[in-house]
Amino acid sequence: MGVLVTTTINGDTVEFACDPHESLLDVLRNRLGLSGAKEGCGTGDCGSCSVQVDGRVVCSCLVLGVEAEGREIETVEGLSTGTELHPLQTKFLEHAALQCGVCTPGFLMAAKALLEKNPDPTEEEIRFGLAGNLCRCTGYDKIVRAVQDAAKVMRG
Amino acid sequence: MADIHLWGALRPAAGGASVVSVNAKTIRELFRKLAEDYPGMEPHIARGVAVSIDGKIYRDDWQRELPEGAEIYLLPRIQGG
Amino acid sequence: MQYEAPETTKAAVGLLAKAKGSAYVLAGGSDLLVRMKGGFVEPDLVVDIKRIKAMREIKKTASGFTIGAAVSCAEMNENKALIKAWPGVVEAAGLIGSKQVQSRCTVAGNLCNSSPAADSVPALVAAGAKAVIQGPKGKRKVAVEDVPVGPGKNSLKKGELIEAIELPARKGKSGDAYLRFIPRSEMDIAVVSAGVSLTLGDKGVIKDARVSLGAVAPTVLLVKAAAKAIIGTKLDEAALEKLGQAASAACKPIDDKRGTIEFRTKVAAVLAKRAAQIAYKRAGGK
Amino acid sequence: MASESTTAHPFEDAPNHVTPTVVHDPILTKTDFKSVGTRPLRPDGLDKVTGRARYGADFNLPGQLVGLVLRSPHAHAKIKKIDTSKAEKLAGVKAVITAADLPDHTAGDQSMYDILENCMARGIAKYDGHAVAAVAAVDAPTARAALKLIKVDYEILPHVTDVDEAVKPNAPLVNPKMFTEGVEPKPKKASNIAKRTEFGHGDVDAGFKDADVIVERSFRTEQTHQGYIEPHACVASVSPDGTGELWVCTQGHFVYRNHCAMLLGMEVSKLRVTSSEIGGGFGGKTHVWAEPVALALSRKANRPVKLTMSRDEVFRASGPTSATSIDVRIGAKKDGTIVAADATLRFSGGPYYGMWAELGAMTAFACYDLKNVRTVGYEVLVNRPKTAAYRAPSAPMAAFAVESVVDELAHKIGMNEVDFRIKNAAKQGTRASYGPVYGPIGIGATLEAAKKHPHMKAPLGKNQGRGMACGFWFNFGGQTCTDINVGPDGSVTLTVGTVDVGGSRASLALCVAEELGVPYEQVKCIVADTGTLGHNDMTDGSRGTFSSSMAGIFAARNAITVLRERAAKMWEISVEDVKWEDGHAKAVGSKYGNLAPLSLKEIAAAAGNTGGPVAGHSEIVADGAGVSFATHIADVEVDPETGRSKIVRYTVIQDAGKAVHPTYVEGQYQGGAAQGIGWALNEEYIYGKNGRLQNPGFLDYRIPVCSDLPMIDTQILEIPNPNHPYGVRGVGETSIVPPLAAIANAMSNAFGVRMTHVPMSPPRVLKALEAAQKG
Repeated sequence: MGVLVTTTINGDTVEFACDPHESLLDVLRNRLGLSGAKEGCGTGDCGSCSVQVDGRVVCSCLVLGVEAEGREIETVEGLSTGTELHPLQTKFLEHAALQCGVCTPGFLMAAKALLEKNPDPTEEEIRFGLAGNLCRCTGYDKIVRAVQDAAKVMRG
Repeated sequence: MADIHLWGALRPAAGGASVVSVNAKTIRELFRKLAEDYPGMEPHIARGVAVSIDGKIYRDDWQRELPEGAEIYLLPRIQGG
Repeated sequence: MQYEAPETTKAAVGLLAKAKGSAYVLAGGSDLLVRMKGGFVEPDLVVDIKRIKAMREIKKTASGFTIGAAVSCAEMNENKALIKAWPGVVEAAGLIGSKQVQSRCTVAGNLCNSSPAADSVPALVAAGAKAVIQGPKGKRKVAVEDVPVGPGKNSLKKGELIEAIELPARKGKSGDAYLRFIPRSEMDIAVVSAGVSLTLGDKGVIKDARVSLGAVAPTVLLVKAAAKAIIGTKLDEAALEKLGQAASAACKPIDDKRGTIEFRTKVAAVLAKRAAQIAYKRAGGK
Repeated sequence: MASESTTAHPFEDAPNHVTPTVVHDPILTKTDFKSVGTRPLRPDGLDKVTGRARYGADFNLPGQLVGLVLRSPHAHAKIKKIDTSKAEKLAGVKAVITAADLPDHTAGDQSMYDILENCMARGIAKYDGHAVAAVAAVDAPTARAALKLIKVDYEILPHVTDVDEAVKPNAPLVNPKMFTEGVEPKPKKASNIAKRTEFGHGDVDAGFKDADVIVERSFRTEQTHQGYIEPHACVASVSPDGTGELWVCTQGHFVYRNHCAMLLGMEVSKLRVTSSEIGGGFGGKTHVWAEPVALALSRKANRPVKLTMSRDEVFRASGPTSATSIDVRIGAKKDGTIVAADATLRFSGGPYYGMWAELGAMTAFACYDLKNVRTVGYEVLVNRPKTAAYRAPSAPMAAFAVESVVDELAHKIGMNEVDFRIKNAAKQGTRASYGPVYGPIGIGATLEAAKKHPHMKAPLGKNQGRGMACGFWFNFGGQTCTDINVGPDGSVTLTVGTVDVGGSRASLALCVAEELGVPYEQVKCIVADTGTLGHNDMTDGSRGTFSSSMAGIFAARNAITVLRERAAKMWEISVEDVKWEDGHAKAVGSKYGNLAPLSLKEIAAAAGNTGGPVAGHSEIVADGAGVSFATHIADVEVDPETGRSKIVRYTVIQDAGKAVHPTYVEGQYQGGAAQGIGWALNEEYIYGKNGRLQNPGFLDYRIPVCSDLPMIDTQILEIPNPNHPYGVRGVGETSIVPPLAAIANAMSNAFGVRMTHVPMSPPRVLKALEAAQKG
């Protein structure tokens, strides 16, 4: 029943066996102990499970675990380098861009993808770029500011 | 003797009165005497009644004294989000 | 459930044709996985087409564009030539779900899913796109409007799958546009939508047009009367008025959680007019 | 009051010995701060940006099973029979339970019985989504398969889901044993009205006779959900010896412990509950749903059970807020004085008794100084999920109705809507419409600030309108228990029992650092499990920071007493000659001039020789929470052809008492406003004729996305609460109260259409615009 899958997660080669119907989210959380991605809806409507697959941000609840074969996957757990936080992480903390924090891993991954494509986005571009990530606590104000500030840092 | 103001839901238990006089020194004594004098209030008290003493609302504290001449209002023990 | 990721179209067709029980094509998965999660479908076989090279490309040819069935909407939005030729189609593809969903979803999948509210379909219908279908009996091409036959139902036969979507080449002064109505700014399913594609002749007169409507009938509609209302005009007030009337007249919507008959009928006219104005401007009309 | 340079505390002239747990009357003792009011990073932040923080579903136990719940597809149905035999026989299924596995231990406590019945239907399923059975199996596919094998024989009963339909004389009865409370003589006929309640004072009828202008309107608001992003999740483990553990996302793990222990017939001390990080609650995680079910499954299977709700289950079967129907009538003199105000409020509570209309009736006119006011509330039963609290529960709907009429009345009189409100605003000494007299309050100050705010004067664009509205929430305190433990290195652990829903650990550490006179970084705040502290009430009613900071400050004062005693021992002097200042023990008086102050670190290092570890404890009932007021300003743009609206500018002005961590106070203001905006424009429960919820997902239950909102400006006012040592008021809830009305008023100002039905979704707005055009 199980399918063997070899993939790369946060730079490490990872092998796992999963049932073909299992989502990548379930594999990450239940089989690989990577519980940073959260399940808020399971239907691609909230973005809490966002990860990158081959450089593109996806909802891991809408990807099968078996599709990960040979792909490069990045999760929130791989965002910092050693003890050094990614500028987005630093700015989310500094701007208090999180309250309950459950949407934060998804926002960080979506914001990273956004800034990789568009290093100097306008407020509107940030807002539309993050429209797939629901936050119920902050009203998004501080999230947008954190992304603006992180973009500035990343542009150097 | 203290004048105790009742909110609408308690009034039927007091024959429609909006104010009743109770001889009580503390919130605990007040609740006990209200339940004795107006049995209809008992289920409300069991469910939770808060006491406003001169505008400060006590939801829980039975020991709180009812100062002479203070304005005392009973209120539902409210819930929040 | 069996999962297969063949590397050729032929192999994919073979798997689907041989399949016993329920077989599904997995392109972006943004519909299929949601339905699996909700327990609405329990596939016996899933054929992932994303490892088929031919289906991963956008090709520009003399006769237009061929968009592989596994090309994501995000990739369409990165193709400059496609954006230049068919801005309305690309915009429509870019409206499906979120950025996360667009990384995965495909217009071929959107078409096969056969929702009357699918965002990319009215734009493809207005564009006169064709679906290239491969099956056990070989290849056939059909107009995209003939793929969906009802909500959630398509005209593909057992063993068949869409290999690519073809868009015709753009000639002369042409433009297209797609607009949808949603209550929020993003993330909603279209309550009503309209696609318009047109070509101008001399002096800004519309010589050719196609108008489509979404979410106002069991399938996406190609509204010939609406196109007729603007052909031969310079999209003046009177033409727009007629376009709106024709659009509303074509609507056969339902009341549901997303909208009412009344609202959809009225807003179909508004969107058709606005989309036509955008398309007209894009074609170089003034 | 504190002077400029010294840290005042009541122990400067303290007697030799103070009982460490003494409860002080909560009075304002400090207005000059070093730590409070700064904006440090939160202690839990790093874990939350790295994915390390563990929420409800992120915890696992060895041998854990997957729990799933079978739910009624019917709005109202008699459960004639449940056959679980096939499910039980399925390989991998370890337990199947029904209501029979949750015997009634509630001993006549009706509200707990309602919670029990809501956790698992007892004979009758009362709404679409009501739990009827549950399974625990080795994995999710097996559990899903088992659910399909449970056969339930339903007899469908007539249902009613609409609040106005439910009060009609011939409506189907949701509970045939419900007789309206609060009316005389006692009714002989059962009713869907569970209770009538009334508030007010003066003579309303006489007041209306004096009115020059009267505005009367009826309003409706649809049911909304808190929409927290994290679904309910727990892991339960019950051993055959009767002890249990529960890991759960909750706003109050002590309350969950008490509920679960009662419903399971366990001893409270034998159930240890640990609160996970919580992914939002807003009132929706204040009582139990799946947790007793998970415990019962674990007890039966003798294995740990993890139970997480899907998003569909969250919408269908957790606790949304009320749908309402409200009539408001207000009369005023030409000079702008309101002379009479009257409101009748009908609030749905699901199938159970609630106090939702009561809260609406209490809050409706709370912003105003009224001589003649009356509000009547009706609690209405419907076949929908059991209503739970949602951020300032019931106040937003009442404010929507009242603030809409207030606005219309101002314009009819020809007065500016802000001036009209200022003229009638409640102030210190005003008798609140719900009874008591106000102490110092901030409604007037927020209105004056709104009047001066640049937003009020900014130009508006095409199809744009500006509206404003006020909001009120009580705030409350409650039972609170905290510990302070000083480590051997002088670092301080603050242990609290109130769940941190939005950064309170930072705020609480700031308060304790302030009181101890040490840097914020020296205090680490943690949320303890139920085995570690005495009972704490939930984080609700905006009480988390208010109550736990009060208890934390008192615990710090008790720790300071101990620290002074230890310093006295180290110096071999009398404790009366030791004061605590700037984080140091200092000897008082010239005779000790050569004694260098002792730091917390130095005292801690010697603790083993001076009496053992240094700690401070506090247990209190934190009464005296200050009421909170806000004024919001909204600019709305409406597409006249589609009825679609967009918020283009938004400002929140609110009294915080004292903003402990201003950034997180702003966050509360912004978050509440965003929820109110979603409620105003698009969020609603949509039920079909069959009584089933049509939109149980984030696709069609439309909470605002990032691109729906503008930046949300905030202005924090600080009118100290005299009943808190630092003047703190709760700030969490009031911000959701004004947006519904502010946006409705903006639409009215832009187009002259009075929107009386929330959400003001595009079809409703378009219809109203067309009706207005037709005249």
